[in-house]
Formats: sequence, structure tokens, C-alpha cells
Amino acid sequence: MRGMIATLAKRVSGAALAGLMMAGAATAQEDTIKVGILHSLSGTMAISETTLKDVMLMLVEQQNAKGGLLGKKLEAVVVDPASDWPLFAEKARELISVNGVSAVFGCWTSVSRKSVLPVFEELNSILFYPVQYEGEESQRNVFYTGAAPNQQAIPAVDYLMNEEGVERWVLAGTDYVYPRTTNKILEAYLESKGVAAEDIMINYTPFGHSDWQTIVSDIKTFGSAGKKTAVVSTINGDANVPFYKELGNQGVKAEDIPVVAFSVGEEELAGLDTAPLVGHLTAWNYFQSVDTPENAEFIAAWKEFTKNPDRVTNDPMEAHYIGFNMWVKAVEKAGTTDSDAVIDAMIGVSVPNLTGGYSAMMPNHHITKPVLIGEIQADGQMETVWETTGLVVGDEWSDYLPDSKDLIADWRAPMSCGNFNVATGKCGGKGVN
Amino acid sequence: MITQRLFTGGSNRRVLVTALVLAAVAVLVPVLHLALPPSSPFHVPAYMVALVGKYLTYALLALALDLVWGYCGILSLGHGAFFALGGYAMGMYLMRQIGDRGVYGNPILPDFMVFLNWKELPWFWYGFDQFWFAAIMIVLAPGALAFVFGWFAFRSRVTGVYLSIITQALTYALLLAFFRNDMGFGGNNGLTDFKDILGFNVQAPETRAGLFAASALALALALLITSAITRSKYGMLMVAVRDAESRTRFIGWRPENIKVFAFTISAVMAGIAGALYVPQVGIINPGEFAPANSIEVVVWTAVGGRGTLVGPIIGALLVNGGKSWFTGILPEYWLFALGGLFIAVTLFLPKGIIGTWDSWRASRRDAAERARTKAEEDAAPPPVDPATGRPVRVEETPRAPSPGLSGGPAPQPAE
Amino acid sequence: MTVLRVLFVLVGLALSGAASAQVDDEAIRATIARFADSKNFRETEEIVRDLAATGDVRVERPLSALSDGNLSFRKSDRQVFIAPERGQTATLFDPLTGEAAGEAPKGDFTKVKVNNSLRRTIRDVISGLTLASPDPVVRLAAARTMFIAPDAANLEALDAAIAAETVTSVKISLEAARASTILVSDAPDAAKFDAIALLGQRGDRETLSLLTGFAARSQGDLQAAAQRAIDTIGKSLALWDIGQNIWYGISLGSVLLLAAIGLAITFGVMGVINMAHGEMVMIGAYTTFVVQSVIRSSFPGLFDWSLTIALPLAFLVAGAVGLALERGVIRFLYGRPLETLLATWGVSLILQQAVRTIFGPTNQEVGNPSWMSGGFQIGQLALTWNRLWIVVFALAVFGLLLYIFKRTAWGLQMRAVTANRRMASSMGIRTPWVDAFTFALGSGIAGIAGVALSQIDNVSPNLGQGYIIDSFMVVVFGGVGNLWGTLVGAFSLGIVNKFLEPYAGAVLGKILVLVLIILFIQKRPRGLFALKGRSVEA
Amino acid sequence: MSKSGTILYLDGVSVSFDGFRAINNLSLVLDRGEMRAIIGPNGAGKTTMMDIITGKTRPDAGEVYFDGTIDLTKHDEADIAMMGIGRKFQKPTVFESHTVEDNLVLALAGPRSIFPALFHRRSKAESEHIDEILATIRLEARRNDLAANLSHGQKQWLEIGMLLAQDPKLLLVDEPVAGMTDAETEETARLLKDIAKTHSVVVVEHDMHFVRELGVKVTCLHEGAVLSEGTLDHVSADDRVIEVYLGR
Repeated sequence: MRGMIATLAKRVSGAALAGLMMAGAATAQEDTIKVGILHSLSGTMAISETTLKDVMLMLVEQQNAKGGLLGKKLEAVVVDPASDWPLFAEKARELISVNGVSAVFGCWTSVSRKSVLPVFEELNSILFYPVQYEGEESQRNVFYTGAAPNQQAIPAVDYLMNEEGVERWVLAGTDYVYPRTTNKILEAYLESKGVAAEDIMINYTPFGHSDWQTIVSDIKTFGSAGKKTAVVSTINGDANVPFYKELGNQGVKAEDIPVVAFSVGEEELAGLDTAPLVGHLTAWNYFQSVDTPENAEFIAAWKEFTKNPDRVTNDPMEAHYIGFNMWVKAVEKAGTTDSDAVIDAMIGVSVPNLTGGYSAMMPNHHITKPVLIGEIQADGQMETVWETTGLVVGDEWSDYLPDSKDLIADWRAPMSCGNFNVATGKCGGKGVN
Repeated sequence: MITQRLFTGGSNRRVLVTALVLAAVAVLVPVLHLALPPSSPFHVPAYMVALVGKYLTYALLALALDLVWGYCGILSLGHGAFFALGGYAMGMYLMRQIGDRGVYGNPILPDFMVFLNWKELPWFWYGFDQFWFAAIMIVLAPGALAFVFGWFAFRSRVTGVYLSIITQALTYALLLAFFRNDMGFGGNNGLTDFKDILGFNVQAPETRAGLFAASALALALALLITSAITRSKYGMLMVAVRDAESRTRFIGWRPENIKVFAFTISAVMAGIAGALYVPQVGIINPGEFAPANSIEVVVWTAVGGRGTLVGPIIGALLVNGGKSWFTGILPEYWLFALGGLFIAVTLFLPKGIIGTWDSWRASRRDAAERARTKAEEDAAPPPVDPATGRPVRVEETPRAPSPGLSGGPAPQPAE
Repeated sequence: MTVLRVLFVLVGLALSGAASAQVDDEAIRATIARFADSKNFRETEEIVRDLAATGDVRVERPLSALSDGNLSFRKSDRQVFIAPERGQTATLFDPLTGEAAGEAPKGDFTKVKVNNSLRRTIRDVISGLTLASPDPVVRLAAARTMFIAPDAANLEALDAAIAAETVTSVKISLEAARASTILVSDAPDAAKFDAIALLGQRGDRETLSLLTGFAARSQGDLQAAAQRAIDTIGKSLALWDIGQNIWYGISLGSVLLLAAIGLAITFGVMGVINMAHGEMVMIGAYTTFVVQSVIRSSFPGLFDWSLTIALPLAFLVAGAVGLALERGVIRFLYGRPLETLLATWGVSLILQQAVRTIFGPTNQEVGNPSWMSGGFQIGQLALTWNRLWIVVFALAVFGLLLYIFKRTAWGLQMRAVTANRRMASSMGIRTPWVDAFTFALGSGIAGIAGVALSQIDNVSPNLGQGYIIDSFMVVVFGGVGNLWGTLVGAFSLGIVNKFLEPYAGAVLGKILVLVLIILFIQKRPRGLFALKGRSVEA
Repeated sequence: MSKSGTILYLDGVSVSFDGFRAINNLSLVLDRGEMRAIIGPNGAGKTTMMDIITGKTRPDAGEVYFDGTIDLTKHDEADIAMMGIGRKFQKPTVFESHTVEDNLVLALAGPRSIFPALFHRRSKAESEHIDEILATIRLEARRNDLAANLSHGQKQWLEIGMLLAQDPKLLLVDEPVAGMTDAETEETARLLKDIAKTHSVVVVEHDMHFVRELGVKVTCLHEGAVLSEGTLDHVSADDRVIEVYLGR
């Protein structure tokens, strides 16, 4: 408590100072390279995003311990966009034009990313976006270090189909763009694999849905059609805990109807008694349980940094780890933090990830990742039960959506386009319908 | 007529001064932003233009709320809905302006419809490629909703907390509805990625300056209009309805009509505020319908002082300025500051900033008056009531009861 | 694959039939030892089948352990143990005999990996092994497994088991299992007709699932018969579904009631527009979390009592916060309901952020005590214990509150003060304290609600925000100031919601409920249970 | 009984709330230009009767006619007010945030719709009428004061003044002298008698001294029905009236 007050006091006095400086010359450059951290620390998304702020602070601290970057110290600038989407845009603008940051690490929800995109475009800065998302986007100023649908959803469905012999599918999601798109892609994918339309049930629920009785019982009903059934869950954040509790209580066991989730990580499971959920699946590109020296070191550092031996790590944290190291490498390569130079230098940069390999930045601003399927364990960790043999390249434009299958993104010099149409040979989408 | 009335009233100097300041800001800030080089100490950076432009639309929203709440006693916990509807109408226009510059290059369908496999434009998107149509909808959509909602609610004599809660239910229902991707409004992501407004690039400094000026002028104009309304006989009636609805009814007025009119006008103002807000922040999404947002509007209004017109504007600017500042410098503790501010304002400034200022001024004037009259009284005989012949006793009258929640009686416990 | 399985199980059954023929321990141990070298799930599955093929009932122990994720091997010598972990140590048991084999740091061991299909295989083979178990409960479980996952190879074993079975309930299950097995076997059509007839009388979802599967792969009369049975079951299930929906509605209603009942006091009775109500619920939930953490670390045996302990504590903690809030802020604001909205909104922001600062922004784990986990069936009605307890609990809290209000001196004082403050104070009631304690009571009740809601929802700083709007809707819908209104309001909203949900979907259902509330208020501008009477307004 | 020639005609009116019969088969006739005093103990149904006449409460049964022809049960408060029934509440109710003068401006007879109000400018005739009323209710000196700052008695007068501004045919006055000093009470009686010269008036009052001062026909209500009717002396001599007042 005393510590808190002390920090508070420090902040306030620092703030007063900052205010004075702002009043003076806003563009005064000191001898640090500033890194913006744009994650919600309050509001509905604080639950997920606060951790990412902490991991960024840790990474900056580690880099400074290694001697900083280009001979300068790094300085993290933290702001709170408060889960308020327009505020994300405002804060992004503040970070770039008032604080003069060289790159921003932030956003979680798609809408927050959409909200800041024009700002990054206009002010020509760099955003690292660490969360799995729906794809269908590639922007010059954004680097997507989370998974695209082909790095998460499709391998998971493949696994269920091949290993568990699933024939009937419930696609349950929160009603927003990521589940909608992912489910569209999965629907097309499943149909291409010969799954009949009546064997797919799609269900959407509002954010923060807490009464799952009817839906879980619908799933049970759907599952009693004599075919092996699985649930593909794109249910978001807060709604997962009551969903899994209801599953457990209604006796839906993983052996009967496995649930594979794309938004449930160690962090979400920390709020849950996972014993009844053992065997349900998640698909990610990283698990805390992955047994590699890099990961062990990262976890140890994290626990040390947060001074909490129970803190868990998760996939978006790894994404920031990769993204940050890529940025550092690209800045070193470019010898400057100038956005254009760094954006050019980023492509092809390859850094170790935490699962024992290297992730590389591709010309479409997405990265290569392994895909892991894990089963939930009684201790809230994931046990990897399957993984891709090689790395999977993030596919920004899904091959399973009719309007995006002809699109590619390549930000290298001659093409430099985020939505190049291979059919028409033009940059700028599909053209006339 | 209205303008004539406006300048005859000398009492409302504050409104005029504020309107003039706003008009000056509308000219000055764009000029300082565009004409001066960034190195000049008087240059207004783009960041400030965008930020203050946004605040000004919030201020317009707060002003709209003040009209119904401060004057008519209708505590709407759903004014964000009208703001958002205006914003969506503008957003739809801006989406249609993207044309074939979307990522999929579809000339008709917005991107979010393309990747969700929509084949054709839903009927309610027709017409939004024309600005005049969008402009009509900006006024009509919130206005019509407010009119219909108000027509039913006020005719049924829903008052007090009941009214407040159903306005909250209204905005909450709209929130859920707009979240649904099936509705065709872009779901949670809302509408983004705007390119042009009236042929101007929305990101260009000139456009931004123009939008800023438009917001400031809209606010100034709205202030003058609301001021005229509140000082008309109709404005007196609004206050009458707020203070004693049944008395108004028993002298032959229809409070429901008075309220519906105020509610509709206010909703239209809120819609215009939303429409100015969207191109400046570059996104409109269902989050604007969140009940918490509407409550925040109430907070701005209360902080500034309701029923003062200028107060809510100041409240909106101050609270939002504080929020922007605190989220930047105290990212982990700003909610303490903001929450503490609300508590402090209610406890120590119950009439808001302007209201408290006014009562402080009034009490000083009264004190001076008392001192003077006391001196006179000592010399002159007490005033005599001409009817009774008795000395007039100036009674210690209790403070006028606070209109509270739209003037309805406090909820009574029932058996 | 199936042939192999048939073969194994047949061999197993033949061997277990000759009970005295004890399989060589060493052979089993050698098979178990192969787990340590298994490279993938397919190899592990083969070992499982090999173990099952021994027909020795004792292999159930290592197989169950494997299924539970407790089978490990020592890294140093690759010896296999049952090694459940607690903290950093693993307790070792012999995989075959279950004899204790000491303790060791868990880092020395590697788990044998399992996945779902492997667990399923284990469940199936164990049922084959345990069909002849002396324990009827185990036999019942085996019969159920065979019923759900029928395998033609089990037919003879089932016939034998039915002949030997003495317990009626087990026998019924065994016969059902036999019928479902016949449907997957190549038995003559007549037997299949009998099986369909037998299954048709059951009418549960699993049967429906079996018959649907069967109908899909059969033709002619058999398919028609199956289809008829499916229709019959479908019809009876539709009726049960109505009951189920009512139950879901009651359950949702009880959650709404719990969330709203504290507000019915602070807002309904006292007229404070208490936006911090949700945070009182949240405080109750966090109290539960703290109680459970202390119990987990210090008194693990008391875990089933954690909620019982948390209840009074949550009441006190939330009540104390409420008391402080009333004394510190709200008492200055009586008669100014709007200002209470602002101030409590500020309080709610502060409380949320305070919890976020103290406990962190992430969800906290609140476990279900054993008596609140799982569920049971009444006919085709699936009830879960936690929901049932919450319904009971909500009603109990309501009853208690009603008692306090109607039957105690304090209740009388509360009613007197809210009805006419000045009169009450002139009658010698100390109104400030009545106010303070009424508010504390409302907050405390909200805290208690938090204990219950922690069982079904996230325990996070956002917990309260999720309930505040619904709570206000319930209180207003029921009629401000009327406890019965809150009760009826909560349950009717819950049930309406649940009946709309299957047709309209969760989102649209909720929107419809809100629209219904708006329309309802037009009809009855003072809620469900409004005071009627002559003009009270001046 | 004929309705013609009556200003107010109630026949067989009943209303009940949640089983409680507030008005029970009440019949009452008021002739044009008459002033009537209504007395009765608490809960006799006096205020409810007013509610019924002014359209606030709908009777369960019975006829309520105004001016011989208008069925009041078919109209709402604003309509009824516009037809010419003015009502003063038990508790004085004026627009406290407005000046005395503005209170009267709002009450002045005239169109009652939004747009005329929005663009309304006061005419000379209106100003004169207001001056007249101010003189009648003895509040000329306080014309520009906020109504909130008036004394209790002055508020009662202002409310009566607002009724006058409405230019009604019938005034319903509920307890006009509650909380007044004796001098004020006398003054009010004089005021009402003045008004009664040009209007029909119904006065509900407890204060027998005041009723006597009015010197008009008295109706005593009890349990929602007429108990006794006649001169004050006649009514106060009635045994049943004595019983309900003294209680048993």
C-alpha cells in the first residue's frame, strides 16, 4: 500500500513535470528511444491486456540491461486507452506525436486495431499487434505477430478431424468480427472437406455472456445425432469462464464432446478450476508448458519481474517477445529508428521464438509460427498433444473466402501492396465485381 | 424571431460570450494549425486539433442533455444512443464514400460485408452515398427514435427513475442490436477506414481543421438556439414541467407534448454531435451505445452545472480533458482520480461548477444587499403589505427542492 | 482396427472367464514398462490394448491412472509409476499393486501423455474388464459406457453379465447396453426390431443419438422402425424441453434475483441510485476468493465449507464498505437521488480500480465445493447442483430479507424512516443509524449474492458491471420499493428470456426482453407492483 | 335531476383502490355561479372527488358532467383544464423557479401548443390582465420575485391567481387556508368571495371558522358519500356529522 502511494506520488510529480515540458517544446528529443505501450489497463479488456503491458516493460528493461539500442536507452511510455476504442486512436496519436515514440506495441481487440490504423498510416509509425485475429488485413505500418486463422483454426480442425474422428461441428463464438470471420473460413474449409451443412451448427452470443445453460444443452442435443461432435470455440475472454463452468456441470466431457478454443490461454484458465475440463483443447502457437531452454528462461524472468511465482505466460506474450526482438533487430539493421527504414528492414528478420525455433517476418507483415494443439490439464496448463512439423506462414488473405482468395500482400519494394490481386494483377482488391 | 429574441436579452451575457469564444476558436485554431509552421510556439499541433475537436462534440452532446435534464427534468440515461445513431448515419455516408478503395475493391459493398459474404447492399444502406441523404438521416434517425420513444413514454406518464431506466434499456438494447453482425452495421468493429468527406481526405490537416471549425460553430449555434428556447415561454414551460408537472397539466398544458418536443430537439442535437464526432475520431462502433457512456454524459453535465447551458460545455471539456491527461500520466491510477472527482463534485459542488459559481455570486450580492437594506431599514419603517396592512414578513423559506430525478416524487416504499 | 479390437477383447474375455488363470505378473509389468518408450499416441494406444488383452482386472489401475494423467516414468531408469503430483513432489505407487513407493521430486518424472481418443479407448476397455466386477456401481458404469459406445464384440459378455446380474437397476442398464450393441452388430433383423422397441421406451438423448446413428445406416423396415422410435423420443423430449426451459428460466431468474435483491433495498427502499451496487457483489465474490485461498493454503480439509465460511464474511465486508459509503458520502445526499447516481458512479470506478490494483486485473479462481459440482437428472431434466443451490439460496435470502422487513423492530424502523423521515425521527427513531444500517444491509446482501455468483461467473474487477444494468431492470420492472415485485420481476424476466432464447438466439432474446420491459413500463409506469391510490403528488 | 343549468353534476360516482372504496355512490350538483364548501374528516374522499372531476382519476361507475353537457370521464386533465375547470392543490403548487409574474404568464388563457409558446411575445392585453390578477391576489409588490421565495400563504394566493389567469368557469380549491395566519385566512375568504361573484367555486376545507366566513351551502362527505348537505348550521347540527367528527 505504501509502495503504491509512493509510486502514485512519483507519477503525479512526474506528470506535472511532463505537463510543463509539454507546454514548452513538444518535440524535445532526449537521449532515449521511446517505445509506446498501448494496452488497456482499465475497463473490460484490462483483464487480458494488462499482462501485455507488463511483459513489454520487462522486455524493455531486459534490452536496457543488454545495453539498450543504437547506444541509447529504451524508454517505455505507457498510456491507458481504457478499453474505449476511439480512445485508442487518441492515445496512439498522443504516443506518436506528443511522446515521439519510435514504435508502438499494443491493441488486443480487432476494433481497437481498426481504430488506430488510420493514425499509424497518417503519422507513418509502426504498430506491433500481438493477438490472434481474423486476418483479412495487411497494412504497411502494422506487423502482425499473432496468429492468422490458418495458424490456429485450420490446424485445430484438422487435428479434430484426423485424430478424434469428428464429423459434426459446433462453431460457437462471441458475436464479433474475429469469430465471424474464423467461422466463415472454417465453414468453407469444412465444406471443402465434405462436411454436410446440417452437420455444422453456428452459434453466436453477446460479449460477456454469462448464462450458458441453453447453449450448452443445445450443444448436447446437437451432439446426440449419432456422430462424433466437437465444439470449435471462438468465445471471447470473460464469457469463457461461465461457459466452461457450465460445460463441467452439465457433464460434457472432453472424451464425448471436445471443445477446442482459440481464445483461451493460461491466463483465462487461471480463473478456473480446470479439473472438469481436462482434455478440452486449445490451439495456439505457444504454451507455457513448452519445454525449451528459451521458454524456461523467459518464464523465470517473468516470474522474477512480476515478483509472483504464480504468474503464467501465454501466447500473446510470446508474440510481443518475438515482435520486440524483431523490432530491435530491424532497428539495428537499419541503424535508425526512422519508420520507413525500419519497416523495410523488418521483412526477413528472423528471431528465436520460445518454442525452440525461429520466427521470421514475412513480406506480408505476418510471421511464421509453429501450431500447437494442447489439452487442458488439471493444473491449468496446456499439454501439447500435437504440433505442426514445420512452421506455418501467416496467411493474411484467407484462401477459403471467395473474395480474398486471389489477394496477397507483399510489402517489398516493387510491389509494396497489402491487397494485390493475382487474378487482375492490380493492387487494390478485387476490382469491379 | 429567435435571433431577435437572442440579442434583446441582456441577462444572458455568459451564453453570448461563450458563443463568441467558440466562434473565435473556430477561426483561430484552424488558422494557427494550418498557417503557422510546426516550429512556431503558437502552432496548434494536429493532435490538439483532433482532441479538442472531439471534446467539442462531446460538449454539444452534454448541452443536448442539459436541455432535457436541466430544464425539462428528464434524466435520460440513454443520450449516447442518439449520439451514436447520428454517428452511424455519418459513418454510413463515409463508408459509401470509400467506394472501390476498400481492401477488396468492391465499389458498392463495404469491406466488412465483403468478407462476411454479403452479396448485396442491405436496403437501409441505400441513399447514404449522397451527403444530403446522410444529413437528413443524421437528424431524422435520432429525432424519430426520440419522438416515438418520447411519445409513448411521456404519454404513459413514465417519469422519474422509471423513465431513466427505460432510456437506459433503450440504449442497451441498441448496443446489443448493433453488436450483431447480422444487423449490417459492421458489428463490434463498427465502421472504420474512412477516406473522404465531401470529397476531402478525412486525414488531411485542412479537413481536420474544417471539422474542428464545424464542431465549434455547431456548438456555438446550438448554444444560442438552446438559450433562445430556454428563454422563450416554451422554455419557461419546460422548467414548469420539471418543477410541478401536475400543476402544468391542471392549467391546461400537455406536459407530454412539452417533453416530447424537448426530447426530440435534444436527440437531434445529440445526433449532430455524433455526426461531427465520427469523422474526427475515424471510427463509430456499438461501444458508443454503452450505458456507461450515457452515464458519463450525465456526469459531465452535472460537473459543469445542469440547467446552465454553459456549464455542461465546461463540464464536458474539463472531464474529458482530465481523462485524456490522466490516462496518459497516471495510466494505472486515473480511475481513482476520476472517481474521486465525481464524489468531490457531488459533495462539495452540488450545483456543478457554474451553478456553484452562480450561487456564490448571488450570496455575495445578497450579503451586500442585506447590508445595504439593513442600513435603510434602520432608517425607514418596515414595508407594509397593502392588502392586509400587516408588515410583510420575509419568511425563511426552505431551498427550492432539487428537481432530482425529473421531478417525480422519490420512490416510496410499498407494503 | 475393429477386427483387432474384437480379437483383443474376445481374448480378454476368454481369459477373464477363466478366473483362476492368473496372467503372469511379469508379462503385465513388461507391457506397462513399454509406456516409457511410447513415442506417440498410437503406440500408447497399442500398449493400452495389449494391457486390456491380458484380461486381468488389475490392469484397470494403471489404465485409470493413465487416463487421469497420473502415470509417469522416472527419467533416470524409465521405470513406470503411478505418480500423482502435489506441489513439487510426486507420490509414487506401484502401477500394478498400488503399493506406496515413496515420494520424489516431480522433476524427476515424465508423464505418459494422453489425449481424448486415448481416454476414450481406456474407458471402453475398462468397461469390458469391469463388467464382471463385484461392485454394482462399477458394473453400472461399465454398462453405461457400453451403452453409449456400443461394440459388437461385447455382445457375448453382455449376455453373460445379464444372465448373472441380480441387481435390477444394473440389469436394466445392461439390457439397454445389449440393445444398443445389437444395433451395431450383425444380429438378425428380428433381434434388431426388439432392440429398437426396447430402446424406444427409454427416451433419453443418448438413445436418440444411438437410434439416429442407426437409422442413418439402415434401410427399409428397420429404418422405419428406428425412425418411429426416434419420433416418439423426440416428442417426449420436446415436452421435457419445456420443463427444462422453465428450469433454466428459474435458474437465470434466481441469478437476477440475487443480483438485484441488494439493490431492491438500497435503490428500491432507500431511493439511492446505487451505481456501486455491482461492486458490492464483486466485493462478495472477492471475499470468497480470499477465503478459498486461505483455506487452500492452510486448511485444505475445509474446502467444502469455504462458501459457508465466506457467506458471513462477505456480508460483513460488503456491509462494512456499504456502511462506510453511506456515512462518508450518501448521507449528505438524501433527497437528491440524482447526486447519488454521480457519487456512487465515482465510488464504483474507485472500487473497481482498487480491486484491480490489489488483486490484479485477471480472473481469480474460485472453486466449486464438491456439493456444488456436477449435476443429476430427473427424468430427462438435467439439473446442475450449483444452479439448484443458487435457486435455493436466492429464495432463502429473499425470505430472510422479507422476515427482517416485516417481522423485526429494525424492519419496522426502516419502513418508518423511508415512509416519513421526519415523523420517524420525531418518534425517537435514530434515523441516521437506521439509514446507515439499511444501506449496509443492502450492501451486505449484495456481498452474499457475490458469493453465489462467484460460483457461476468470472471473479474479475468487471464482475459488478455485468450485473448492474440487469439489476436495475429487475427492480424497476418489479416496481421500485417492493420486494415481492423484485422477486416476481426477476423470475418472469428469467423465464421469458429463456423461452425467447431458443427461437431468437441469445442476443436477440435479450434485446426482445429489453424492448418488452420498455413496453411494459408504458403500460404500467410504476412497475409490476405499483402503489395505487389517490393523488400523492402535490 | 336535470343536468341543465348545472355547472357540475356528479351522479352515483364510485371508485376504489385495491379494494378500498374511496368514493362510494357519490352524487353532487353545483349550480352555475354557486360557491360550495365541502367538509369532511380525513379520508372522506374530498381529494379523490377533485381527482375525478379534473380527470386525474377515472371513476369505476357513475356520471360526471360539466356545464350540463360535457362528460368529464372522457377527457384528461389538460382538456378539462382548457374547458374551464381550475384546480388548486391541497399543498400549494406553483412554479418555484419562475417569478410570480411568469407563473401567471404560463397560466394565462391562450393556445396551449408548442410552437406558439416557442415564439410567444406578450401582448398589451395580457400584461394588463396580469396586472389585474396581481392586484386581486395582493402580490403586486412581489411581481418579480421567485415564487420559491413567497410565504406559504402567498403561494396559496399565487396559485389561486394562476387559476384566475386561466379564466375558468369553475374553480376547485383544496384547503386554501391550511397553514395560514388568522389574518391571512380572513383575507383569503374575502378573496374567494370576490372570485365567486364571477365564477362557480368548490372549496374543500377543514377550517370551520373559514367555512362560516364564506357563508355558503355546505356538503359534508364521509367515507366517499354525502353525509349531509345544507347551510353550515344545518350540517353542524346533524347528528351523523357530529358523530363522524367527534368519532366513535
